[in-house]
Parts: sequence; structure tokens; C-alpha cells
Amino acid sequence: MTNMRKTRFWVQAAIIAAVYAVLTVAFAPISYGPIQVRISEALTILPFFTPAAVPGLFVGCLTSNLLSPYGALDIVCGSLASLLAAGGSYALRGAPALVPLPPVAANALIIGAMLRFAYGVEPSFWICALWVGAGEVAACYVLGYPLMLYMRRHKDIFRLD
Amino acid sequence: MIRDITLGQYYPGDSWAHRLDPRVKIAVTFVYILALFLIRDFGGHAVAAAALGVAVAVSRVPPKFILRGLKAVFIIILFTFTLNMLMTKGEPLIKAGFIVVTKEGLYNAVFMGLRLVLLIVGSSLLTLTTKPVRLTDGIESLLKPFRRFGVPAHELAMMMTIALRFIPTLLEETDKIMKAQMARGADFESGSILRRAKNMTPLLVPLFIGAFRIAQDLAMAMEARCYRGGEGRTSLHELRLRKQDAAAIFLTAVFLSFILLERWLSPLWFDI
Amino acid sequence: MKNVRMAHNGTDIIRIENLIFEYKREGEAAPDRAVDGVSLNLERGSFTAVIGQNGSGKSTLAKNINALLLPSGGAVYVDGYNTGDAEAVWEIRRRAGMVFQNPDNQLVSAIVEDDVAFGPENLGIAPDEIRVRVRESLLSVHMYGERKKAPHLLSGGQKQRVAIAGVVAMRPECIIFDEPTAMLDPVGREEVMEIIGRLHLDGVTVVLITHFMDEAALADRIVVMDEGRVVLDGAPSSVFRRADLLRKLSLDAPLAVELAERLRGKGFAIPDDIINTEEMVEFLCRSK
Amino acid sequence: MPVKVEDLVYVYSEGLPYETLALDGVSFEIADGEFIGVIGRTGSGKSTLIQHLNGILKPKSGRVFVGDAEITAKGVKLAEIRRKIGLVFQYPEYQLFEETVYKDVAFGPVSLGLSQRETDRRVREALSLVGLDFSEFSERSPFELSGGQKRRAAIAGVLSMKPEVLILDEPTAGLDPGSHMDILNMIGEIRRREGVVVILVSHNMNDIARLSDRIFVMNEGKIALSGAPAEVFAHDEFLASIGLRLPPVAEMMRKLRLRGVDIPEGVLTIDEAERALEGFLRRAR
Repeated sequence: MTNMRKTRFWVQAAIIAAVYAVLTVAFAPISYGPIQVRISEALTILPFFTPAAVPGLFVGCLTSNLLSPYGALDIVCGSLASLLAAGGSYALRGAPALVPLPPVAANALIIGAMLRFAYGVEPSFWICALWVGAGEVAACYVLGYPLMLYMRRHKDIFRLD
Repeated sequence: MIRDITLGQYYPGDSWAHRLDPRVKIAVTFVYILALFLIRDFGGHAVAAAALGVAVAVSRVPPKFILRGLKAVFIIILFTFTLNMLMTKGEPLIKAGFIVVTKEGLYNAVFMGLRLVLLIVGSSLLTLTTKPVRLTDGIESLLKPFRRFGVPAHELAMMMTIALRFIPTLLEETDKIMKAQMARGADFESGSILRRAKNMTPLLVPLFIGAFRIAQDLAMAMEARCYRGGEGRTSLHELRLRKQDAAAIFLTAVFLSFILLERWLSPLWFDI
Repeated sequence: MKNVRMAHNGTDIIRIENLIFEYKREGEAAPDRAVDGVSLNLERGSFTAVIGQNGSGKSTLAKNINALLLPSGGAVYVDGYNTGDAEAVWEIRRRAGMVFQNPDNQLVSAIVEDDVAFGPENLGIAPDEIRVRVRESLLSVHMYGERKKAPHLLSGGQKQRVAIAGVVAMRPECIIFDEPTAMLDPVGREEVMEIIGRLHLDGVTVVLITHFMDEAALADRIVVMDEGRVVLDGAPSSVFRRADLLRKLSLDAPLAVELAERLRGKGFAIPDDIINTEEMVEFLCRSK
Repeated sequence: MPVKVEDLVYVYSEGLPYETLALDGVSFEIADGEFIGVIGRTGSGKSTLIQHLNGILKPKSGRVFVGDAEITAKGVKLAEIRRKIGLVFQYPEYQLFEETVYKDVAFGPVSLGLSQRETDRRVREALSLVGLDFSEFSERSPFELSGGQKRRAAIAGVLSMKPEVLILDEPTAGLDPGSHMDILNMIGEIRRREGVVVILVSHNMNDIARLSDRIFVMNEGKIALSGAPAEVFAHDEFLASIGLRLPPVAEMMRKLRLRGVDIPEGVLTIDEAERALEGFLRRAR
């Protein structure tokens, strides 16, 4: 039944993308001063449960940016960062505590670079990277990690067969 | 609570711009963004702004919707503008206490600010004149040649279609779950970030389980309708290049050559 | 390898031979046997209703017909193709379409006409032919006016009709309806049942899985299932005569049958082929 | 615990393209212990109305009283309303999330800040009200239960708040006839043991006719008709004009009357139908 398994994989990925977009569109980020915590980033732990989350989070970011008024650059950089982050999280699925790390790193570096070089945000790349990174740490570790531990109980909903 | 949002940026219309092939519009947008980064002075910006003005006029999208895109990222633009102005070293123009505005700072701030505005408006014109579903067709078609390098073009497009289909449904489901949990005492808005993280479980867990139930049903429904991946699949909306598409490509080429010409000749005209 | 088709005697489109289906659940020693030895032959163009409580195996049986589930024992043949033969699965699903219970979870695309085109696109049909099929099938379910709409703006009944159009557009010989009206309001239920009736008149073989007795009464054959086995199989009037057994399976007979049985108990001669309201009203008017 | 509603008005997505007048001046009173049936086509305002009664939605204008407290008054916190009004949404099992049935049912009482002992007492009582044996079910995961059991656990999660008014939106949606009957009997049992006001929103005219003391017929955001079941279902043309069906028994009687068969008014249940037809057949013989 490999066909059914393949279809399930891509449909599961598409639904993860939809949930990501819903959480991005529906909830204004919790902001603490300049730091923005997007609730949808809590989903970056999903690769721990299913490989379908790698394309899922990529398309989720792509679709939610398409639906929001940001520029084309956000669409490309944001989605690229999500893809690398999800790939990293999947690779680290053996070490649960590290799973939320790749999204923090990927977003900090890529979005930080975009802000610095494309948007010309002063003063330096590192400041931009830290600014984005702080928001990601809050979303991935404070929101994402507890959710990951909680969802381990419902592992069977991620089954592909 | 759930914000009352209209989904997506598409402004319904039947203008020449709306009817262009989505692949052409995507390509033109990226060429435009590339051009913006090639510009080194205000002459270039003038050309880019003029081209954008023509495109907006042709698309007949009211300014209110065009500016909505800017409103959303206004804070970043303002933030960038002030930082550039204050941080760039050079010949001071205004000094007030420790705040120093230099000539280069002002030039830099205005230059970057203008580029950012053109960038945002330029790319939002793409989503304003193209339905998300048609954008998906365009992206699939553009990615097809890369299948040889392992890019799953069909699967990505199918994923976007399904995501776009279920975002409104899942929004309603999220609203229902929140209302039901609030009726039982859940509180999604107050408290420190730690408290709010814990409060998210009564929402995120049922939402996940509901979403994966949808995925299970949908996969079966697709299989029942003979879905077996992209191989041998046709499409109701076949993308065909038409006369206006060729015209748009030609005009874009003209625009790009203007930008390059201006960038190459600019040292003669401006000595900044 | 061209898939091998059984010698095909024309009349039966679906043949189920001693079908056994087991769900394996972790932790449980013996697997749960959802379908326990069912044999059924469904004629081409027939309208069969399969009724039973939740857990009686009726849905599992349905998913074994179009190879969404594969038998643990016995075999299922659709138009001569064996569902166990991986090569034949695609051919089987071209002939046996399926409509599911949840209206939302079977619509794939973000626009109605794109969703109806989904099936024909999978069959690799030429775009112009797809456009014709989409138009015809949407017209047949009175949803052509909504073709440009997004599914989430439709009512439950409208979504289910779009789902039916999506299956009809593939021109199947048989359509399996797995509790299609369970999540609809009364108006939506009537709309869907009216379309199912018309499809049957147009020659489509209909298999209706339901627990609404008034819907089962429309079929020309009713199969009653309990705990994975067929416990009753026959014309509606003969099945409904066994109201005692139905009540034991907590399945209530239609109102007309219930009333007819009570009046017979009071000594009135009520013909036993009365199974719906119209027939009861007709009979009472004649005996004025 | 009577409920009073005065001239409730509510508009969906005000000022946006899809702006709709969902409630257009709804007023009614419900006495202690009454069982109210609410019927109306999809989109007639049923769900919007009940979400005003438990304070989830705030009206554009108009007031809602539960007992003597006005829950629509400024500054009334949701916490107080929750003690009075329990709302069971459609497919309530979609909101289960805790790892055990006990914890899920305890979520409401815990959020009310009740003591551990009081919470435990309420969970036990709620589970017994919905017919789930405490020892067998409390420690099990809600997600291992059958469809019917999950729904009961979800309803218990509302009952554990000990509301004085219990609102149920389509509690039997998607259930087979067996579980359908069990859930309705359970609701009858809850009403008998707890003496709560019950507001049942349903499309099943049989259940509404059988269980309701009074029926509210919603149409385009207004209560177009209200009264005892026999009274309401006598207006068959009006109900048909707003897309509503009669209970099957009433429908059969209406068809008979149309064909000149004289059937007494107000025949709603199968027993009444049996007596009426018996009388008719005896006279006709």
C-alpha cells in the first residue's frame, strides 16, 4: 500500500501547513517590546513526530506569507528558513531537547540577514540576528517544547500507515 | 481571540494585469525586485517608481488596498529609517544633544526607505492581482523543470491547494475550540508568556487531533478518486501564454534595460 | 502485466466472497474482527442499503469494496477485478466511486469547480473534456451556480452535493455512499437523497451505508449487519417485517412500518408491503 | 433559575463586506425547570443566540438576565457566568485534550478555583450523570473511548461546572439510533436529578416534540413563533415556508387531513397516532 502511504504523507504535510498558516493569521504575535513571539512557531517541533512536517512547515510559511501583505522577500527568506529549520529538527529528532534549536538558528541567521542587507536595518547583522533569535527562542522553547512533551502522549495520530 | 480577518490579499478585478499568466507575473515581480537591488541612486528609483505606477494603474487596484500592504510593515520601515538616519557616520547636519543626523545618514535613510516601499508595493501587486489558487498553478509550472533535481513540484502545489482549502475550515474549528474551552474556564489572553504557553494546550491539542483527523479522511477521499501522485495527471486550468503575456515580458525587458543603462551611465549625471 | 480479470458473468458488478477484515490494535492479544465472513453479490444497476449500529462493520465493508482496505481473508471482486491485486486498484476505483460521511473532509480544492475536476484530472482526461464533465456533473447536483465559490462558504448539504458531483464526473458504474447524510440537517439530507435516487434511475449501481431507516426504505434491497456479520438480507418490506430483530439491534423501523405493526396487533388487516408514509396514507384513504 | 432576554441584537463582522444581522431583537423568558426546544434552519441565528446566553458573545444591544444577575452588564467576568450557564457545543468530543477523562472533566472546576475535594466530588457526580462508571473510565485516555463515550465525557466536562441552565447544541448529531436514544434519556435523567433548565437546539423534530415544554422557532434572527409543541406544529404551512419539517407523525397526519381523512388536531407522538388511526379505521369499517 505504498501509494496510500505516499498520499497520506503529502496530505499530512498539507494539513500541517494549514494549521501553521491558521495560527499565524489568527493570532497576533505576543509581543514583548520589539521581540515578537509568533504562536505558529510552536509547530516547529512537529518534525520530531513526523517527516511530513518538513515540507509541511515550509509550505505553511510560504502560504501564510502569501496571504499576508509582506513583500516577496519575506516569502522567499521566511520559507527558506522554515525549510532548513524543519530539516534540522527532523535530523535532531533523536535528541528531543535540541529539536527546537534549528528554527532558532535558521530564522536568526536568514531573517537577520534579510533585515540587515535587504531592508537595511542598522546597525549590524548580529543585532538583527539576536533580535529575531530572541523571539524564536521564546516561541520554540517556551511554547514549542512543552507542547512537544505533551503531544508525545498522542503519538499515534501522526501514523502514516 | 480570533481576529476578524479577510483571508489573502486578492483584489477581485478583471484588468489586463489580473488576466496575465501567473508565471509571467511571478517572473516579472522577481525581475523587479532584482532591479531594485541594482539601483544605486535616485535616478534608478525614479525609473522603478514610474514602472510601478504604470503597473498599478493598469491593474486598477484602488490605492487603499495598495497602501494596506505598507501599513502592515510601516513599523519596520520607520524603524529602519530612524536607525539609518542616526547611525550612519559622516558630515553632521543637525546636532541635538547626543542625536546626530549626518548628510550621509539622511541620504542613506531616504534611499533605503524608498527601496523598501517600492519592494513592498511591487511584490504585493502580485498577490493583489492573482488568486492564491492560480499562484499555486504558476509556482507548480515554474518548478516543473526542476523535478530532475528532486524538487517535488506537483506535491508542493497540491500541498498549497489543500492548505488554502482548509485554512478557513481550520479557522472556524479554532474559533469553536476556543469558545468551548473558554466556556469551561480557559483563558488565552492574560498572564506571563509561561502561563500563556501552558494555556495553549487546551487549544493546540484538540486542533492538532482535529487537523490530523481531516488529513486521514482527506487522504482516503483522494485515493478513492484515483489520486496516485502527479504522474500522468492533467489539469482543468491549462496555463497558456497569450499576446498580453508576450507584451508584458517585452515591457519588463525594456524596464530592466533602462535600469541597467541608468546604473551604468549614472556616474556622468550624479556625482554623489 | 495486464491485470487479470475473473470470468465475468455480466450481472454482478460487486462480488464479496467470505470477506474477513481484522483491525490489529496494539496491546490487544486477538485482533478485532470488524468483518467476519460476509458473502454478497450486488447486481449491476441495483440499489442496496447496508444498515447496522456503529461498530457493526458496515463502514469497514464499504471501504473493502474500493480497496481502501484490503481483506484479511476471502476476496472482493469489482467488475471482475480483485481488490487484492495491486495492479487492479486503480481500475477498481475508476468503476466504484465513494462519497464519505464528513462533507468537509473530502473536498480537496479551494474552489468548487477545481474540486469536481480533481477526479478526472487523476484519470488524465483532456482539459476540454474535463470542463464538459465538470459542468454536467455540477448541473446534475444543482450546484453549477456555486462553481466559483470556496467550499467553506457552502452549507453541509451543498458540500456533500459537490462531493457527489466530483465522483459523478469520473463516470463510475457504481457509487458507494458511506453514511452521506449523517452530518447534515433535514433539508441537506433531502437534497442528497433526491440526487442518490436520481443517480440510481440513471443506471448507476448504488450502495448506501446508513442508519436512517427512512433512507434504507428507498433501496430495492436491505442488508442488515451486526458484529461484522450479515444477519438479514432482503427486500425492504421483508426486512422491516422483522421489527423485533431490528429493535434488538437498536435500529428503529420507519414510522409507517411501526404503525402498521401496531394496528395489526389491534386486529386490523394492514398489507405488509407498506413501508413509507405515502403508502400508508394511500392505504388509509382507500379504506375510507 | 429563570432566564430573561430583552431585545437582543447582534451583527456579524460589522462594517465588513459580509456584515449580517444575526439577531434582530430577540426577547423571551424561561421559568425554573422548563425544557425549551429551539428549532430553525441553518443560519436562522440559533447558535448565535445560545452563545449570548453563556456570555461568549456580547450583544450589540439588549440584555440577558440569569436569575437576578444581568450577565450582559459592564464588567461581568466570564467566570461568574460559567457558574450559571453550561453550553455543550456540537460534536463536543472535538474539545477533549487532557490525558485522562478525570483531568478533562476536572478542567472546569479547577478553573473555577475549587478545592481538590470539591473538584473530585463534582467529577464523580458528573461522570455518574452521563453514565460513565468512575472506576472504569476516570483514568483512561479520552482518545481511547468510543464515539458515544467520548461525547458523554465531553458533556460531563460541562456538567462538572454544576450549571443552573444547561444548553445543548445538537447533542445527538452523527450518532446511530441506539446512542441517539441513550443521550436523550441521559438528558432527561440530568433534568430530573438536577432540576436544571434545559435548552435543546436540534433539527430532530421528533426529539423536540417529545421532550420540549415549549418551543422557540427561529427565523432570520427573530423568534418567529413560540409555544407548546402541539401549538407550534399546528402551523405546518408557516413552518414549511421557512424550510422546517414537521415531526414524521405530524407530517403523516397532515397528509391524511389533506386527503379528507378526519384526524384530531395535535397528534404528535406515535401513541397518539396509533389511537387516532385506530379510531378512524373503526369508524370506516
